[in-house]
Amino acid sequence: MTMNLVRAYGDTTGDGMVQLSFTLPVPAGPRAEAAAALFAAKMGLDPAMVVHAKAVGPDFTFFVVYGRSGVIVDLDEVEVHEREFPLLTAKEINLEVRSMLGRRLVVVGATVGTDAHTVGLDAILNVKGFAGEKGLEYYRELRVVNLGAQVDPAHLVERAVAEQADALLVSQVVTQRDAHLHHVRLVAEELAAGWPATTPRPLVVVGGPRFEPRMAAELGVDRIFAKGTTPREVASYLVHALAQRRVAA
Amino acid sequence: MTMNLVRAYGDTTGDGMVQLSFTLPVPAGPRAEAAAALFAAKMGLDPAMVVHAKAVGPDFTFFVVYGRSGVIVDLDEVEVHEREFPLLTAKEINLEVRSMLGRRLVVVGATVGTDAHTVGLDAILNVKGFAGEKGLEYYRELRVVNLGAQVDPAHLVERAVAEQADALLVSQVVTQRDAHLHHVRLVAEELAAGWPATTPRPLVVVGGPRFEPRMAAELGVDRIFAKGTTPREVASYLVHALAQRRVAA
Amino acid sequence: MTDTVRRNLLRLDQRTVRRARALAERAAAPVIELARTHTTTSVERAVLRLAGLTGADAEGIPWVNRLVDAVAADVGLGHGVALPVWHELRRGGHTDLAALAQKAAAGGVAFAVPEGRERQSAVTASRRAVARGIATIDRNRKTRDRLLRKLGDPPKPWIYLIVATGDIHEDIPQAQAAAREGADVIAVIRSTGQSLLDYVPEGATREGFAGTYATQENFRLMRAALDDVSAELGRYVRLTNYASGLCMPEIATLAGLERLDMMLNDCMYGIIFRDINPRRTFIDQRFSRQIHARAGIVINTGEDNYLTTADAVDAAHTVVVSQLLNERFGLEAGLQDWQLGLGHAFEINPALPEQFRLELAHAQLVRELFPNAPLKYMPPTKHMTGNVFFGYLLDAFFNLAGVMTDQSILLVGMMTEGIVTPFLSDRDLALENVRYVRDACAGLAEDFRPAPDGFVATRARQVLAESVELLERIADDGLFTAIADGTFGVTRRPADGGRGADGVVAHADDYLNPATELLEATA
Amino acid sequence: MTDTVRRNLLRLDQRTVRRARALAERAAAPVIELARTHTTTSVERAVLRLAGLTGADAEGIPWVNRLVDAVAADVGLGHGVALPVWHELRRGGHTDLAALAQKAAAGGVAFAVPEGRERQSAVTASRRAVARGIATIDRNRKTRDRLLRKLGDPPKPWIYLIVATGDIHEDIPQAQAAAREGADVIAVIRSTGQSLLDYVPEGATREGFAGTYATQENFRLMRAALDDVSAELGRYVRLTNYASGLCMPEIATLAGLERLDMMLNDCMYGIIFRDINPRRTFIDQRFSRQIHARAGIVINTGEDNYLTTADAVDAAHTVVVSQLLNERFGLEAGLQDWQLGLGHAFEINPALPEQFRLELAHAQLVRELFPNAPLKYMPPTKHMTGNVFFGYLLDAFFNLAGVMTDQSILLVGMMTEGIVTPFLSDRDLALENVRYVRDACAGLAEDFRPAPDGFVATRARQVLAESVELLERIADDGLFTAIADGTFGVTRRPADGGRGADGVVAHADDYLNPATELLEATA
Ligand code: B12
Ligand code: B12
Ligand SMILES: Cc1ncc(COP(=O)(O)O)c(C=O)c1O
Ligand SMILES: Cc1ncc(COP(=O)(O)O)c(C=O)c1O
Repeated sequence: MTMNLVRAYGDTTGDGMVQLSFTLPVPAGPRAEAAAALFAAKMGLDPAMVVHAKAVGPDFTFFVVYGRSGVIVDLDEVEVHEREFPLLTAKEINLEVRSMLGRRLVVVGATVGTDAHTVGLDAILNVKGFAGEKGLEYYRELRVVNLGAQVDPAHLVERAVAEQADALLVSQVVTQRDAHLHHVRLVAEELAAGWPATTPRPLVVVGGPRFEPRMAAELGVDRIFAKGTTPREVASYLVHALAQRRVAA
Repeated sequence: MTMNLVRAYGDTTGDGMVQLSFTLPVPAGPRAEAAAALFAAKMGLDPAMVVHAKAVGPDFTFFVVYGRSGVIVDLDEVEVHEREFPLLTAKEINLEVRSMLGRRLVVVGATVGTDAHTVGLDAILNVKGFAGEKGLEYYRELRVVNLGAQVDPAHLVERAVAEQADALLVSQVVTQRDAHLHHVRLVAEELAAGWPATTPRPLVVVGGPRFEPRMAAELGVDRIFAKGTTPREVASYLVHALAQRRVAA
Repeated sequence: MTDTVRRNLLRLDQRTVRRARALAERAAAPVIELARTHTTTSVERAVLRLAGLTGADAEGIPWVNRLVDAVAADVGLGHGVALPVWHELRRGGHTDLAALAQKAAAGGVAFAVPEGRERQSAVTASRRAVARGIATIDRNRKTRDRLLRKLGDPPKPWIYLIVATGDIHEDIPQAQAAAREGADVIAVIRSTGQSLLDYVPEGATREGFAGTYATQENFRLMRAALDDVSAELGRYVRLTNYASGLCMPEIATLAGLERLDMMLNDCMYGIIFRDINPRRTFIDQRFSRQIHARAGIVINTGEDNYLTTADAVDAAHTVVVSQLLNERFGLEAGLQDWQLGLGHAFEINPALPEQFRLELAHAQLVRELFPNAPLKYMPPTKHMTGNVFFGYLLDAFFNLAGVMTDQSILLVGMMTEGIVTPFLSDRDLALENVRYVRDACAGLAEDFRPAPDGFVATRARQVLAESVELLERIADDGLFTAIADGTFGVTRRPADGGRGADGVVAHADDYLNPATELLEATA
Repeated sequence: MTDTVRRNLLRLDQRTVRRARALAERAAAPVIELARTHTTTSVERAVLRLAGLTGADAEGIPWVNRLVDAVAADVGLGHGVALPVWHELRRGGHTDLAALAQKAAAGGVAFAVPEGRERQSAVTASRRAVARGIATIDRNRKTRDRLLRKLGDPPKPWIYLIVATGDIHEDIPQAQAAAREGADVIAVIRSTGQSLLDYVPEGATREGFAGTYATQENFRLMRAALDDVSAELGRYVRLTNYASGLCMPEIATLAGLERLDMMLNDCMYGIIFRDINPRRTFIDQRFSRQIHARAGIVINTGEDNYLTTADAVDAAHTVVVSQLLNERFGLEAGLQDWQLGLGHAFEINPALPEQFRLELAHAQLVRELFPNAPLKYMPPTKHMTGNVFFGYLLDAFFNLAGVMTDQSILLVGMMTEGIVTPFLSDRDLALENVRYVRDACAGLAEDFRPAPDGFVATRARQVLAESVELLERIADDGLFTAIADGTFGVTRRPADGGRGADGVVAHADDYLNPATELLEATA
């Protein structure tokens, strides 16, 4: 094993031990436990110890399993989504915007679709901010339009047109049945349909606790921010991405 | 999907959702989280959500992951270790022994090697018993010699020879570094070496909470009992197995 | 649990308590006056539902919406729908309300407001029709009482569990499983977005997001399934849904018609968390509570939600203020104390020193302020991280606080809060958690004796004092101003912003609402 | 935590308490007399260790064993090893003890018991040699005191964590990680089987089963690693091991020599749970405690173990009785109250109604009976199933009971108890659990006021009464009889059964033990 191959660690290097729990739609009993052991074996646990089995109603059984996983991760293989832009100070950001645009950068934010969670969006936008950092409203050179929650994607695009937005900030917290992906796709579609061909398209920045940042391209958006994002990261990104666009243009 | 193919059940049929936790020997940070996601992916979770990551000292990170497992278990494929003998009453057992042997059946029990746990063995042997059933000492036609804990395998075999044992009952509770398997193999070896060629070998019955009953042959013993075994099961098995031997002989 | 022991641990100053109630009454008065003199589209639709109008058009828009819209288009809603509708019903010789609605939707009817004897006929006919709906509600209440007597009412705290698959046919077995495992109350969470629909969907539904649509048929299916399991278990299992959002009055009505037992129903939740117009909400909540009062339904208010957007220590007094307001609005609408399931929550940051004792102080304060209310205590959500082990522990301390302060309804926390909608196994584990705490600590409340000037009592008194201070401001400046200022849940909602404002209509002089009349007559 | 509040909640009858202590003294007296008049192979080996003899032969058998065996073979052990050994050392012109031991092992020495002036020389020489070992112990004690002053002693309850990989080089990083996460005491669990070895292995070891061998070198390595981490953290992290089993006196000695801070050390554990001969154990424990007393080591007794084989409710009084006996034996051997880490445990079946309050009653009783002892409270093990979520919860209630009853040392429970030896992450999660309970409920003990005749106080008084009753029987019939009857841990151990009986030797008239002499002179 080179230094970069790692296995799970229970209490000894290389022991590969993991904990697993799941429910099978099988009535409790020896058959269910054997099925659970097989399930765990198929997940690569060998040995797999079914250490707890509990009937959940007449038709289901819940299991806790411990076992040794054969999985080896090559750390060199791991793709880390590294921040592709420098973190700037508020001062630098304001300066950049002024010198780049000669006007305030316009941000229109909303939680779209049926999602009514605004705390995350507000954490990024409101002056109050998040994790000790002030939100985008605090930046002199940013103009923030916060549309709140449960905004119809079409309405968001309309407002973005009206405000001549440089960036749309879309928040999505509910992920059940992939609601977040669905809503983000709707925004992308509405933007394609509703944005005037004459002006450059705004950046579409998406955020929420359960997003996978690597999915941006797939969803047709520019950048995805996940759990724990801070306002300064977002502001720094905006400046960086707009600058890049100018270079490209 | 036929009726016998099952997937894990989170809150909807077929959703395949499972919970997983493990530690990787990687310092906390984005790289560790990505490694955890890859680890989970390699265990077949897709999507895999790393919902918790916590540094454990400078060199390790603990993760909780939820995700959809592709594993499908065919219930027809599941091998259940079914009881291969009928459960008898104490009366039936005593009668069988008397008619079969014409004398009391001799059982010598011990926890062998470095293992000092006797509660499980005592649960099977002592009159007090387990789960409301009396232990083997209670059976008039069984003679029980309980050697207690931390018995040297060689000593166990010596005593078994001296007592003219029909069955050895070996308990093993400590499983770390496969201590239980190791100790059981020692008993099998000592028995092979130390038992007089002239008399039929006693049954070797092994028990303990973390045994896999299907491993009996591999360990060179006659039967393995796991978690939750009751004395009556053991007594019924003894009668059954001795009867089978007589038929075979 | 001896009540004498439980109810006076904090030595609250009863004069302060009385003053707080008087201030709440003063603050609520102008809002009640508003609600008495206005109606909304949803109130009017509820009247039609009581009169038995069901079903929807091909696009799924209910006939009640079609009919109310048609009336509004012709004569406005200031007179209420009853007069024009029953007038037209007789005049046009329509077979029934459904036929009328269809015709009206097709544009084939011109509504008018009857006067004189025609008015009298319309009044009588509409009263008779609506009375049938109310009779159904009364029957349901009797059925519930009978079942409670026959099957037995579980002791408090009631264990309250959520199902939220989005599919009524997955919800049902999950709810039954939960009941078998010990749930006393089942809540079917609604699909995201339903609260902003200005109509109630129809039929059995399988496509909700993170919740299942509230429909009359879903109500019926679930109540029937729980009746089965109640009989099986020999314990009446209650059913809850949400009389909240733009259709609050109608959903309350459907709850009464289908024998739901409790309803989420808050005087301000829709305003703050759904950006519904404040006036709309205050008018709707009054009607819905009159229905709940009649139906013997326990309401659950939503103060717990404030602590998800505001800090649970800083904003503790806003919870108490809102509870006093909800109490006042509820009593005025005819609810009894035993129907006031005032909400609060265990949402203090677990990293705060003495967090658990602070929670005890808050919970005990609410218990002593509202000794006869079936308080609903909500588990931690905001500080549930993805660490399911720690989450399970935090839920246990929530359960413990609930048991130690004699809460009435415990919403059972889920270790996957913050991750996914609850798994079947989460619910099972959560019940194991509650059961342990409830049984192992059964009498622990007896041993809980905060010192008169100790940490717990001092904190409780401080929260009460802050509540009185805030109520003074509200009584002076008006509740609408307070809401606009972001007092509740640090969310600002101006009085004339928000959704559904156009559904608010002032009563004309001849406004008639046969439902309100009947409900107020007997209240 | 105000002591006045904590120490008299149960209103125990102080006369009953005094009577219990008097009975324990009576029951212990004949056993102490036995220990004063007998020695064991391990006691004699410990003398040689104090005199500086280390190392082992090619098979790993320590020179101390070789030398004691050689002496025993020639002249028996009734005179102690000191006389024949130092006599021979001078007479034979051996360079040192090690050289002598090697020669003796090879059969090249014939030992004799010196008399008259020769005896006097041997006495003086052996005293001088042993005094050096004791001086090391004294120095270590001073070092500990200095480090405690310099780095600071953590407040109670001390968080006690176990490492048990079997490999000292895996144990060290795990112990350091645990310390960084908040552990105040690290216990290195021993390999299964070590307690029955009649010698102490040598050197750093990597091959234990479910625990790591207790060796002088392992002690040294771990203490050094913890000194590093203590300096890093600015908090002195204590180290614990097991002075238990057939080598109890020697391991105690090694602990003193390597500055361990606490030791598992019980007067009966080896008898009951390792089937060690009762006399052997009682003799060994007295010597080991004299060492511990001198070394300023806190002992931890093992009453918690009884509740793994006996029922925690039925046998609650056997725990108290054993604690009183351990206290008596300890004080007689020179230990101070602050060194008596009496053990007890949270082992009541969680399915039992009021389980938690019963645990509170037991824990508070022990707290009040031994107000100045650093009580060691053990987490649930027997009722830990494979349900790690529930296990995590049960551990939290254990922590809570610990905090509410002011226990001094909390052994931190692991959710994988009953499954595997603790994972690195288990320990981390367990510490998160303790931290939450300790901080969030910091002052909760103040609010815990069991009613004088309530459930908790009544139960505590009942256990005390049963303890007195049992002590009466033991004082009358003898402790050996009680042990043979299965009084403790429902395990019967006859006085002359068990391992190591052949290592017990009655003192001859001229018996000399320079260590005991020195230890008793200053005790
Ligand atoms: C607060 C809360 C509420 C409040 C919301 C109040 C409000 N005004 O927002 C109330 C009580 C109203 C509520 C209601 C519901 N909720 Co809710 N709620 C939560 C809760 C407890 C906390 C969420 C939160 O505020 N987090 C704090 C913020 C700061 O974090 P964040 O959102 O992750 O934001 C950060 C990043 O993600 C990122 N980010 C977020 N958005 C954006 C946008 C951009 C552009 C960028 C750059 C970054 C960014 O930056 C932020 C700062 O770092 C969570 C559970 C939990 N513990 O997480 C459940 C949760 C989100 N709710 C949930 C549900 C299901 C609901 C309901 C649908 C339940 C129902 N059917 O009744 C309702 C209805 C809401 C609806 N229609 O959407 C589920 C969602 C499940 C899922 N994953 O699908 C959760 C996870 C709870 C659960 N069941 O486990 N909820
Ligand atoms: C009680 C106990 C002790 C007691 C033992 C007292 C005694 N006289 O037995 C004491 C306190 C002394 C003890 C000590 C130690 N213990 Co211990 N102990 C336990 C505990 C809490 C319960 C075990 C028990 O009694 N179960 C109840 C019985 C009835 O169940 P059972 O053994 O499974 O037996 C049933 C079946 O398995 C079967 N069965 C068992 N044997 C046999 C034999 C036959 C022939 C048959 C047919 C059936 C059968 O039938 C029984 C009835 O159904 C477990 C944790 C747990 N919750 O399980 C740890 C546990 C077993 N101990 C453990 C350890 C590591 C130790 C120590 C080694 C720790 C140390 N280093 O100091 C020590 C030393 C012991 C040693 N040298 O072996 C670990 C083992 C880890 C592993 N899997 O490897 C456990 C799992 C705890 C943990 N860390 O999680 N322990
Ligand atoms: C009073 C009240 N209504 C409704 C809801 C649910 O939200 P929705 O309006 O989306 O159904 C809640 C939140 O739990 C609530 O407390
Ligand atoms: C006093 C005492 N000694 C020793 C042990 C450990 O057992 P062993 O003797 O196998 O090291 C224990 C159990 O934890 C104990 O309580």
